[in-house]
Amino acid sequence: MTATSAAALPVTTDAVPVARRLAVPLWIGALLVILTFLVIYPLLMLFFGAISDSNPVIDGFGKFNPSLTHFMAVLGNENVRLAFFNALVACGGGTVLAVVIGLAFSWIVVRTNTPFKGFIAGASMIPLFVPPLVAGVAWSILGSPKTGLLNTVLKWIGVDFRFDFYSMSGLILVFGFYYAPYVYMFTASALRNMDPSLEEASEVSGASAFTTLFTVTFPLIAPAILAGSLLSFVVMLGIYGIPAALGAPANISVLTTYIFKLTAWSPPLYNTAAAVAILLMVVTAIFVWAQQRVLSGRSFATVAGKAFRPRSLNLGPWRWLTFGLALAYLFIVVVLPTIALVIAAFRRFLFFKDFDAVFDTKAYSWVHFNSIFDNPLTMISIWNTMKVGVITAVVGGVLAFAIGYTINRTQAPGRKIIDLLSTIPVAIPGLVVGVAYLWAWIGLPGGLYGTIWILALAFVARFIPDTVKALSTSFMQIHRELEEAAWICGRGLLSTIATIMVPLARPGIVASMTLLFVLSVRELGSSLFLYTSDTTVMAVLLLDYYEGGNVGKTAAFSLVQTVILAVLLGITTWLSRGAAESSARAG
Amino acid sequence: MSAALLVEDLVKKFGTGKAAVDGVSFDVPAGEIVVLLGPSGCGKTTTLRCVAGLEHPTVGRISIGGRVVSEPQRGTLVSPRERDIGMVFQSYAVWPHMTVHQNVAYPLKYRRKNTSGSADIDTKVRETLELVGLGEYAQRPVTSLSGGQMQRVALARSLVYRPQLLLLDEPLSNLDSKLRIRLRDELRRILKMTGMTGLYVTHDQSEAVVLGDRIGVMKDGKLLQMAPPGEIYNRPADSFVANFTGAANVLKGKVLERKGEQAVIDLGAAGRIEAWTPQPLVAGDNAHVALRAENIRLGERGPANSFTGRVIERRYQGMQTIYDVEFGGQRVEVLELGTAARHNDGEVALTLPPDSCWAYRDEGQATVD
Amino acid sequence: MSAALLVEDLVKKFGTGKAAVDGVSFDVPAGEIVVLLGPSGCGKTTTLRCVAGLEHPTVGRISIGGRVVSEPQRGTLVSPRERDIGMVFQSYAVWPHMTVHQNVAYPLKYRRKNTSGSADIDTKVRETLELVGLGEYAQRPVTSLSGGQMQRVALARSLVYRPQLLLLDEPLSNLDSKLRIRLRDELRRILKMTGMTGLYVTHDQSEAVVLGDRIGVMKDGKLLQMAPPGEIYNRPADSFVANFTGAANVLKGKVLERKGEQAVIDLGAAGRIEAWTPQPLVAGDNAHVALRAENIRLGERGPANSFTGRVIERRYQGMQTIYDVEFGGQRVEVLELGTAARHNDGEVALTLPPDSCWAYRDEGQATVD
Amino acid sequence: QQDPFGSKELIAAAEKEGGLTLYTADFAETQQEVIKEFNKRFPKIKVAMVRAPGGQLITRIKTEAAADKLGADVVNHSDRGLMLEIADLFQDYAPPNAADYRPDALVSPKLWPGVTLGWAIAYNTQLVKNAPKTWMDLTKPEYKNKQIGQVIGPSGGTTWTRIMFERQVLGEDYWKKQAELGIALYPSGAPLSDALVRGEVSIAPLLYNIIYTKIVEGAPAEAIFAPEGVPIVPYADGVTKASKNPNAAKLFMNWRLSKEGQTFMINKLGNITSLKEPPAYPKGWDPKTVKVWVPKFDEFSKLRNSWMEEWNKTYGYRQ
Ligand SMILES: Nc1ncnc2c1ncn2[C@@H]1O[C@H](COP(=O)(O)OP(=O)(O)OP(=O)(O)O)[C@@H](O)[C@H]1O
Ligand SMILES: Nc1ncnc2c1ncn2[C@@H]1O[C@H](COP(=O)(O)OP(=O)(O)OP(=O)(O)O)[C@@H](O)[C@H]1O
Ligand SMILES: [Mg+2]
Ligand SMILES: [Mg+2]
Repeated sequence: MTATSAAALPVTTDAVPVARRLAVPLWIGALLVILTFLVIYPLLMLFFGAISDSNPVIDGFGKFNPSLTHFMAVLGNENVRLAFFNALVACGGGTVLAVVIGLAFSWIVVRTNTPFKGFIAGASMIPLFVPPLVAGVAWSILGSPKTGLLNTVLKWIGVDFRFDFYSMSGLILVFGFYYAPYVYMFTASALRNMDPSLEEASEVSGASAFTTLFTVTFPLIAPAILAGSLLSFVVMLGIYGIPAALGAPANISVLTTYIFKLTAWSPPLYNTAAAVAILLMVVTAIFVWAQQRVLSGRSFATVAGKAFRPRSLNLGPWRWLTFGLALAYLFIVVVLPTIALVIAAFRRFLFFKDFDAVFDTKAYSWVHFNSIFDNPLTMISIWNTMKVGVITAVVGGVLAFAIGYTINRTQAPGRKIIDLLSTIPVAIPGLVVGVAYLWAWIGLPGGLYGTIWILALAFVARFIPDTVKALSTSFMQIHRELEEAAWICGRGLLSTIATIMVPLARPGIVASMTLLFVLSVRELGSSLFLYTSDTTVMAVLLLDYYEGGNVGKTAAFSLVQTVILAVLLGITTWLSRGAAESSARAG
Repeated sequence: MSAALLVEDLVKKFGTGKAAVDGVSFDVPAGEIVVLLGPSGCGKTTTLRCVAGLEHPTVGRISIGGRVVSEPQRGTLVSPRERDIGMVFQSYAVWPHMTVHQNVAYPLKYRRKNTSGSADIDTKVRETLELVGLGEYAQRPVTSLSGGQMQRVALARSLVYRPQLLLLDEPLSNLDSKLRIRLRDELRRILKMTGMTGLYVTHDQSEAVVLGDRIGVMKDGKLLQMAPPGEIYNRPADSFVANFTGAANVLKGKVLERKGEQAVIDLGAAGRIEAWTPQPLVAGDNAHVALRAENIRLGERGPANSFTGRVIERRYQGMQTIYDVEFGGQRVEVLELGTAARHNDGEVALTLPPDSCWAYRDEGQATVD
Repeated sequence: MSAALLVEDLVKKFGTGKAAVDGVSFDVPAGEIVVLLGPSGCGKTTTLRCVAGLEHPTVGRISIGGRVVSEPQRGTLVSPRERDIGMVFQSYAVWPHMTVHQNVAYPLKYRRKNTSGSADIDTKVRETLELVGLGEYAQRPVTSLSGGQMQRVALARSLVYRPQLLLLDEPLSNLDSKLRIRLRDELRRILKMTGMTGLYVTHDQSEAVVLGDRIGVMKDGKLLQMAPPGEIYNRPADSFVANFTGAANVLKGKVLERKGEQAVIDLGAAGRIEAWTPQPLVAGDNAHVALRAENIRLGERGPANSFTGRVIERRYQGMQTIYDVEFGGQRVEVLELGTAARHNDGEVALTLPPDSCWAYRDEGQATVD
Repeated sequence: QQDPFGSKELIAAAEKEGGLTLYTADFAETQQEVIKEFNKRFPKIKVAMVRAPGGQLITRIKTEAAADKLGADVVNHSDRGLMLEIADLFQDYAPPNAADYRPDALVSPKLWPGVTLGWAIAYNTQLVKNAPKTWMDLTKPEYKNKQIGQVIGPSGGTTWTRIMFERQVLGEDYWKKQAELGIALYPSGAPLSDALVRGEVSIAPLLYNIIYTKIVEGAPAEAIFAPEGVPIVPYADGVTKASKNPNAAKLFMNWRLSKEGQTFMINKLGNITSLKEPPAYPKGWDPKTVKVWVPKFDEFSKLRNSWMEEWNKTYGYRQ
């Protein structure tokens, strides 16, 4: 191998093996095929439905006669416009509140010495795991103007004020409370990655802590704030359960409840629903585009090249105030609704003559739980839900890893398209996804329809954006050169991923798989069309109880679901603790 | 406009571990520049941040311009924004979402005392930007600047309100050597021109020497010596200071006798050597003699400490050449300036001027990492 | 075990912009160390990454040990793992989830050629860790090491499988100056001991001089000169190289005559000066003469280029003193070694040895940032 | 003598098939009860169930059928109009006691009223002092300000039957008079019944079976059948052509339509029946005073769109 003069040596050229040269196009092709199957094809079905009178499955494409009547009908219908307006107000207001709460939380957790920060950080993510329908039901039990528990309490202590959560402001409050964690996720990591000396420079310049917050801190993490608020806005746009429970009694309809109505009326108007759904997607797309416009051309890279020490502000006695605020939030979003659910689940009937009736022990019993576990479907649905959850978490986790890696870590052509395709589903409401998948996949040869897998695949498609985004952030924290060093050491791409990326990204992977699991357990909209008698899942059963007008059973079943989730989450947290510790060393 | 800084018995403990700063006392008269020098982790940054008020001292008193700003024993603690100080951070910490002008105008806008009009602010910002040579860059976003320009923005931002005291935390450590040299000279020029009091932290001795009126050498949270550069270099108080400031050669021997601050040390086969000593050595003590590579005269035979050695290796380093010379079993590095080597391998005369040889008691910690 | 590297007409474009590397050709004979030196953004890292195969060149041919590893025109592209190279990254890139031993053993475990047993692997890892002085740290998690120790782990990892070629990308830039000097000497020692071919990237000229058998100076993606350090310093090919390698003094004048590579230049009031020139200057050209501060002899009157000047300022810099000297309207910096100043303000003789004066055509780009 | 549920061969064949799948738009729990009762007699036949709201169920059936993957053996659906549209999907079927059924409860000879529901007036006993006795009472000013709750007109066939009855029997201006009181609107009967029990509304026209089980369990509610008439909603149930378990499906239908099945549903679930001679009556049903009202099917379809629009306008329901 020793060479004397490089120039004098004869040149030998090795041809690159064909297989390796084709690897990248094959890989990208495979991802594109998967995404086409999961996203594009169902969307096309939806689109065909929206611009024609026909059901693409029933009538076939032969009878497809395009007409814009649905769009025209939708655009011309003042009720759609009203629902649209309501949706914008409710979700806009909710987003503003979510940003306020989320920002406050990330500041408290990242930048202050508030006691029990770890606990606060963990607990503040709980709302993410509460199915919207359960949240809506719980808040209607608490905040109904006539019979709400809160109002019963107020009446009892003799205060004249009454809460009315059956209103636009009620919707905004509940939206804001439950979707603050989305904002928190983004802003907390941005704050953590910001060099604290940027803030210290402002303090030394003579600005007060408050001025610093608004002139330096928030402007600097603006991209994260924007991204978080956009995501929470879009997710709120697609939520059905909360406006169904709180908006319907006040006759406030938003786009999702409107879509649900269209599909639930007889005869159902799916083509119109598809048109409204497309409208929803267009709105979402506009917001995403606007966000990218605002951010493009502005560089927010904080200048630091060296590692910095995290800074925590010593609040002195004020830290008990921030602690109190955090507790108040947790009380509102976790404790109160849980109390409401527990009362509802154990009480035969949710009728309170006055506040004393709450403590009437005779009114409490296990009947709802008994009848739930009497129902043979309950155990089937729990079992199915676990299966679907695991399949979704594993398949979705692997796919999200593949996509996230391709987008963030390679220069492969076509990765932009993959990025786009994997973002689209965020904009489609679950109910519509269900129809789209039904239309798209029922006709496929093979036994997909009627199995657990079709549910799992629909969930994978639906939650791929959330998972890819969550994983991407943990990829970005791993320095590129760690991977390149392994290549240089003679390892191929796959083994590098296995020995370097996976161990280092483990906390992120565990977190996103947990997220997937939880989301698929609580997902209702897309299940409704795809489950069969053998594949009933908990969410469907929950809706059955809700639609059966049985708040007691609904609450009892919600509690069962919550307990199962809590146990599983406990296990994964315990599992990922080891990972977190090893990553702390990595930091 | 400029104010004296007085630090007395400063102690700062993080958690339960060893104190990061452990009883440091020094003063900086108004208008003077003091540099804190020391290896990584010795507590320089912590000291500076205590002075700024960004870190709360555990014990000790800090006064700026005669006013006590921090004395935990009495519960006194003035917040950073009320100390009237300027600070240049190691990472510059210029705000990437603002233009150069906005960055520099920021302190003026948000300080309580300067309630000057916006025209006034403009004038001040312009003047300060001229001072640091960025007059034409006012409207640029800071992110489009080079590292050196950003550093000047950070400097301008801390100068614009004419604070009593300027604190600088390794502001040059991220730059390449050419830029570093230019900015360090400029920094001293600007500081002296504005007559500000300065406290500068670095671990680079050449920076310390150029910038400081006095240099304080720190180790493990303690201030070992504080003196003008010449004294630090020519009369280091102990072997750590000597070694850290570049006395790379160590000769081991035994003290033969001592007269005043002068000692004669037996180097074994090599013979005797005369050295200056700041410590009360007595005959028979193990001692080591530290001396700087550039103070050894090669090819010269002086009146004292003159030896004959052999050049073992020559290393050419661009503007200088390093010779490894052996004499009587001792091995020293010698540095000579110029781009061409002047001595060949083989026998050579060498003189170790007694004034630049310092003897210390051998405590077995001759080297620094 | 070591292999020659040949880079021919390498071009690398990112997107549609200017080429980051623009037609660079050089070779590194087996066992030699070549250093690429240049200011930030000149394309050093990109060149190195092309050699490693981490970046795909746009045009050009790269051969390692006679085997073409990259030739885009013919579609040849050998993946990094098949190039048999070692690389030390600027960020070290040690894997935080492994111990020191696991980090170093990694390349051995997964390399196809070394299908050695695990006992054999252990031996090799131990040897290499001894070599870099980390023998006792094998079982420590890497995250518990200091910066310098991590750097040595990275080095050990790239040495353990004895690659043909070692690539190093500013591996010392994150360290403080004392540690940097120590590691740089150690690095050269280890490289020479193992007889490896090395390509080293830096923007620090003192590092380049100490480490490199040859130095290549880059600017804007182009290789300006590649030569041994002495030649780079004593015969820089153009004014950028001269300036970047530390010729801080520039005298402006007009060419009077030229004989061979020798030119006589009129400096106006100061008189005439003889200088060496690598460029075909003709009488009447505007020229500037670059020369290094340490090559000017103060207080000496040599046979040629001898002037009388005035010391305007003295700056004491620890182990050296800088004098600003004025003569005939020209101003030069002079550097003199030693910890005590030898000349006072006022008249002084100075000699500018013709060999160390280099004249270039004045293209209005005398300074480098 | 023939078994009331079918021939011996049918039962044997059904038991050999061992199971069937029921698609229903009725409440899941109610149908669970029916299935349980059925299994008391035929324990070897497992009944699997898919439940979805009416409109969504129809879409599913249509789509599955088009893809040749219809999973249902028996479909149980409340909207006779929608079921008639897809009557093609069902096979010819008649129960052994076919002749006992009212002809006006059938829209097609293939589709049978396995379930028949009737509208009652329910009220919360803790909140209403002066309980309503007739449909006309629901226009009385004393019940104003959202004390009365109602299911929205377009929610489906059952509600459409009620509001058709209101207009045809109680008078052209009944809607208007009632709407002026201020009515709380609910998307479907179930949440409305729940709201009634919780006290969100005090009075509501409800399908008797929804409130019946709650009353039995002890909820603070009561329901009466009004003398002006009880609008009844016969379901349209059928056996699909695609059925893989046709015998089990027929046996299941036979049992539901049998006297035994209908009696069970009346007594335990609060249903009514479409049998000409009801084998039993629900509590509070006086066969002498209470008249059954069945909509004429041609009007049921013809009037629907225009009347619905009017209803929406009158009650201020934004579609
Ligand atoms: N916030 C902190 N929490 C715990 N320990 C700290 C903290 N800040 C500093 N220390 C410790 O105090 C000691 C001194 O740190 P300091 O930052 O002052 O060193 P330094 O002299 O500035 O070093 P360098 O040259 O590396 O910046 C170190 O051992 C460090 O680990
Ligand atoms: N991935 C990339 N995409 C686009 N431009 C790039 C990329 N990598 C490098 N460049 C550009 O190519 C040029 C050369 O970059 P390179 O990293 O090789 O510089 P360098 O000499 O290593 O500088 P430094 O000393 O700052 O590390 C720079 O202008 C840089 O902006
Ligand atoms: Mg520091
Ligand atoms: Mg680089």
